[in-house]
Amino acid sequence: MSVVIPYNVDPNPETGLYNAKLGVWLFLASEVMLFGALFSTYILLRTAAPAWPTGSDILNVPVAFVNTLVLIASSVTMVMSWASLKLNDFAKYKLYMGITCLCALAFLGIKAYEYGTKFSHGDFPANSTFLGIYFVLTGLHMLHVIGGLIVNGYLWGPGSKMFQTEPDRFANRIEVAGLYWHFVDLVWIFLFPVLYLLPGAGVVAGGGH
Amino acid sequence: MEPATTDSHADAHEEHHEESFWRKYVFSQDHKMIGIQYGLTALVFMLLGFCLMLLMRWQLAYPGKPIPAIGGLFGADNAPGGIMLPEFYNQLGAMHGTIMVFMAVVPLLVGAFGNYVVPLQIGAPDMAFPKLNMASYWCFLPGGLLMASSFFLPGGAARSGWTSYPPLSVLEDGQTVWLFGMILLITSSLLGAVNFLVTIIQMRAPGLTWMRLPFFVWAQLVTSFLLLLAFPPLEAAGVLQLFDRLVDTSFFMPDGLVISGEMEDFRSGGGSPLLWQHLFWFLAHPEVYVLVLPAMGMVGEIIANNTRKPIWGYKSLVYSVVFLGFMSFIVWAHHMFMTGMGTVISAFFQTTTMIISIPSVIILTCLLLSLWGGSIRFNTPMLFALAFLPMFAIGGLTGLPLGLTASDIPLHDTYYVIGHFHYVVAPGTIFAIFAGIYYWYPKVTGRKMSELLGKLHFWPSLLFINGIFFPMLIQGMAGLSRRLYDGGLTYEFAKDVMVWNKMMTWSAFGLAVVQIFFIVNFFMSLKTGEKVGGNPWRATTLEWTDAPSPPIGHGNFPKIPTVFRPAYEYSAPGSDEDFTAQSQPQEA
Amino acid sequence: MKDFLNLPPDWSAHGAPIDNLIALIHWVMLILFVGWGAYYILVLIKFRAGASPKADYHGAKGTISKYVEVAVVVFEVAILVAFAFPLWNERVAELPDENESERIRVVAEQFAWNFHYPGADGEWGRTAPELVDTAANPLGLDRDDPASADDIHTLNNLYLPVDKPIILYLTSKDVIHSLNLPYLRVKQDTIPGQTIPVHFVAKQTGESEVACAQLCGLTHYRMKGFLHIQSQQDYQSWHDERTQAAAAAAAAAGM
Amino acid sequence: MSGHSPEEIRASVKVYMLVFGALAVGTVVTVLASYLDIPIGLAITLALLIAAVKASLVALFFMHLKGEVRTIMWTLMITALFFVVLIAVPLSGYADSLSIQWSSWGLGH
Ligand code: HEA
Ligand code: HEA
Ligand code: CUA
Ligand SMILES: [Cu+2]
Repeated sequence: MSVVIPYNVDPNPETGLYNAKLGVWLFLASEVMLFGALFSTYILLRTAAPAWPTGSDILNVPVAFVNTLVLIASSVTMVMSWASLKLNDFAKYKLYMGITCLCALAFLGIKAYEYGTKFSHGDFPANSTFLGIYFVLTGLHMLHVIGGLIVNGYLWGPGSKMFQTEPDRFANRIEVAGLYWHFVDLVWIFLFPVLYLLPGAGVVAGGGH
Repeated sequence: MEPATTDSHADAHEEHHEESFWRKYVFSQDHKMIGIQYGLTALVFMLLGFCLMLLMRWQLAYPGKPIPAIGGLFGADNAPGGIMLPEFYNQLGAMHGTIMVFMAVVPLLVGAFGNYVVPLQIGAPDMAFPKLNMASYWCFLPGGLLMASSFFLPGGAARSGWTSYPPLSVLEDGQTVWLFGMILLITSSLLGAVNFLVTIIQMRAPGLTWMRLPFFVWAQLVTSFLLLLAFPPLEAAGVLQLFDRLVDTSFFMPDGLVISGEMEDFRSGGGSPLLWQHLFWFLAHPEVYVLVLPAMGMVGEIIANNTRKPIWGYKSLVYSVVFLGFMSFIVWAHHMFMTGMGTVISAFFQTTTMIISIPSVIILTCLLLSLWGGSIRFNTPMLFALAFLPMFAIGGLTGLPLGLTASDIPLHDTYYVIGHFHYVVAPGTIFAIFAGIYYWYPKVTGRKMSELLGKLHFWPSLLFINGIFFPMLIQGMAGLSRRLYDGGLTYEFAKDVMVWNKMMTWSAFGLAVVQIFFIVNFFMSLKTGEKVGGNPWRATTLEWTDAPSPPIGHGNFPKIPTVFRPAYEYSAPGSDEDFTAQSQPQEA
Repeated sequence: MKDFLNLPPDWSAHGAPIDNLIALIHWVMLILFVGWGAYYILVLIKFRAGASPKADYHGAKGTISKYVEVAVVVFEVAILVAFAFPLWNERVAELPDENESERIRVVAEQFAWNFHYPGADGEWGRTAPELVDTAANPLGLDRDDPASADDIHTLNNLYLPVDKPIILYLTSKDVIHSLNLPYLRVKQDTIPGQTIPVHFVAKQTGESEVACAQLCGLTHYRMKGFLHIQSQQDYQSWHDERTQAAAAAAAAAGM
Repeated sequence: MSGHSPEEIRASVKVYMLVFGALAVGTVVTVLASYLDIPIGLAITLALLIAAVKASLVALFFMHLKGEVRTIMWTLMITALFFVVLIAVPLSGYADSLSIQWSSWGLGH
């Protein structure tokens, strides 16, 4: 038997929220603290280090620049897919959500290429605290992209059947998935300048090892 | 099981098909079943943590003497000839702490009591996200089993203390499994925290305004908030430590490390050992309030019920709990006073530490004043709840000298600290858990536990537990260090307080023996316990007044109740009964 | 007033205020606990169901509890401002003049204490991790540095002069340890990658122990050293002797 | 929040497009700014400032934080506060310990 959980679809009049929306915001709050700890690590390691490299000397800025645009684009198509649903245009929804997923795939492909070149150049996390935190931050972010891709892919494909039966609930799902997806984008918006663009300081010793 | 009327028979039959054994008992989405799963699992882990402690206590009282009877079971790697090795002792210490905190007490307080009681108390049919709830248990169980199994894996269990300070933890065996286990346990707690917050914020029954919430629900709300925001940094730190261990990064490893004469030149260096401590204690201080807030909530419920009067100062209690939750995020560095802390930061953390004791004093004061004017029933749950008060007071008060840097110098890392926090978690929280089990047992099973066995459990437990922990304060004051394999035998300066060790250890064994009353009572009462009606304690809150005991299956309430009154309307003027249900309409 | 605490003997110049602070807090704790405890027992007897069959809906009145709470606040503020802050300031921010103090490097390792005295020139020789050799050169001392010639190294034995400011510079080669000198009211973590100064004056000669207070691995429990607080003359002759011996050994090695 | 009328949705689609443009421009600007030859403090501030603006655009418009309900605003504000504390304390702990040298080796003068 199934239990009817209140405010699963319609907002609670007192808070103005349906459950999943509050849930995902709380989850994002915890994500803020997760990445916050890693940013804290970055700042402390950098402050304590006698020298810190300039990101662009080690990392590939043009590639990351393209990736940033890809992720931003996917954020826009995500919000557009939600708007299309609200306008009852299911075909458009499919289109935009499809693009979102393709963008996510593109982002992952580009990231994999970047990792690949790093590894083939012998740039491993153990080489410096800069590379260490670079791999942890971008790696964790990549896991979030993969998670988002799985959810969005489901909502684009098999999950979209729900639109026929419970359109409101489905639109909610898209909104919630969107909140998460925008957050992933938002994290990258900080990662890009912090890792790739910020100028370093001091003379970095050695060529890596 | 319930006799079904012919009318609903077909229905029931269908349900039966739908809810297979697996769906009903294993992969259940019903918060009550999940609560029971959490409870039983965590009790088993608690027993394990308890047994590890007994082994340690044996070694502390009789260093180098073979463990009697079972000494041969641990193998030559751990205890050749039954004599415990230092590496085994260190594993026992680290795992006792980890198991008790993350696998026993938190899952009991939040996973079991929170899950079972909160939706019932707020008049909700279930948690907001039943599937997530199930997922959270199914992260907890493998996490816990992984941790527990680490004793049997090559390399053994973690041995760097539950605090896992690097560089040691990066170098020692067993830590990788610990880290993976922690990541699972943290994930489980985070899922649970989101679920509790949404449930409490969104799904309170009509009329159940914030100031009518049972105090226990408030405590769970704040607790969930602490888990939500404090755990992620430890998760991040755990990932970083895994990197340090598995791919030789240097997040926590500084320049110029020389381990047993060998330079660690495969690492880049440049990391900070203190960074781990910040990230760890950013969680672990809020965590200790996670260990005590729900316990306070339960004690509040039980005291109101058994004094037959409203809790005194409900509002101050609520504000204090919220304030305590907030403050607990900004006191963590009081665990790091001896790491070379400057004057400004230490002044900040000493001040916040003193501030955070104020809401605790207010909470204790309110609970104590609630007794005044009551008509006190001394049943087993009440005895445990009453004992919580002075025991928590000892634990809390001994926190004060630790909270000042100067007085922390002689006390830091001594048995005084061990005594301090065990007073809050063992005769404090564990007693509150016992109180909760005795109190809500009839809710879950429809039967009461035996009062006689309960009292046989309570009185000696109270005696023995003080016999273990009070001497710790004495030993610590004399300077005896914690985490010593030989209990301090190497040193001269604390010789004269070592005499306590035997008495403490025998108290611990005594404590173990009297737990048998509890275990027997717990299982026997399932069959032989006195059958009771829906509301055996004559309580006011919804879980008793509006749901049968045991509650109906998934969905909880025959009809979602509406609330008209504050939580603790006991002995209200003008009422014939000495309690008035929250759901009883006010007369016009 | 503080004997009931049974703290270890105090041989340091700065220990008395710390002990007094601990005693003061414990007296207040005791008063609070006894006060509340007496009330608690009284209430349990007075309001047991047998004696008080009908509960009073309104319960306790009066404002004593408010006063107690305020008193606790006032006490805590006073203790912070009057004792805790100044005491800690004196501990970490007011290092004595280096030229008038005896300065010693303390290098912890699993599971021993290395003490590195600068010798007659008052300067430590250069040390470096790549020079470390467990048996021959545990400090990683650079023998080519002239300043190292007269440096004294002792293992697990800390010699100190009485009545003279002492600054210990604590560090570790491997994991975190903690230097614990219970009789001198000194406890400070030794952290690899950092060198942390600790200062004090011993006001009494005697023999005592150096303990490690931080879990540092297998034999943490046996990471014990010996503390020798000597009269200034005895210390000086010990110091001279060791310096000369060190210099002679260095000269011999140089040949 | 979810009860948007079609007109409102169409209006917000326009906003989304504007925000998209702004984000793209912002990305270009950050990269260009990183080539400016300015003092390091200024460069870091500038890069973080641009990132903050971009992030706020995403949060305010894509995530509809603009006009979001109180519960969420409070949650986020408290989170932001603890986020700051988590970053500030380890850092200021580092700065506060003046007498500490950040090396195990070579205390020799
Ligand atoms: C539930 C757990 C819990 C709780 C509630 C507390 C509460 C407090 N703790 Fe404790 N603490 C721990 C668990 C807990 N602690 C643990 C596990 C450790 C060790 C970790 C490790 O190193 O392994 C630790 C260690 C620890 C330290 C570090 C010590 C060191 O390593 O040197 C400090 C220092 O400030 C501290 C302070 C405090 C303070 C000020 C409180 C305050 O919140 C207490 C406030 C309460 C009161 C002041 C009592 C008030 C009541 C009355 C006055 C009423 C009297 C009533 C009657 C007599 C009936 N604690
Ligand atoms: C919640 C946390 C918690 C709890 C409850 C306990 C409970 C106890 N602990 Fe522990 N302890 C820690 C957390 C906890 N501890 C931590 C964090 C450390 C530090 C580790 C480190 O150094 O890293 C520590 C360390 C520690 C030490 C110091 C070791 C050392 O420094 O070398 C000692 C020594 O005696 C000790 C003893 C005890 C005792 C006697 C109990 C007893 O009070 C136990 C009381 C428990 C019960 C009475 C439960 C009985 C219930 C059952 C058995 C369940 C019944 C089961 C079923 C129905 C199935 N503990
Ligand atoms: Cu060195 Cu403990
Ligand atoms: Cu704490």
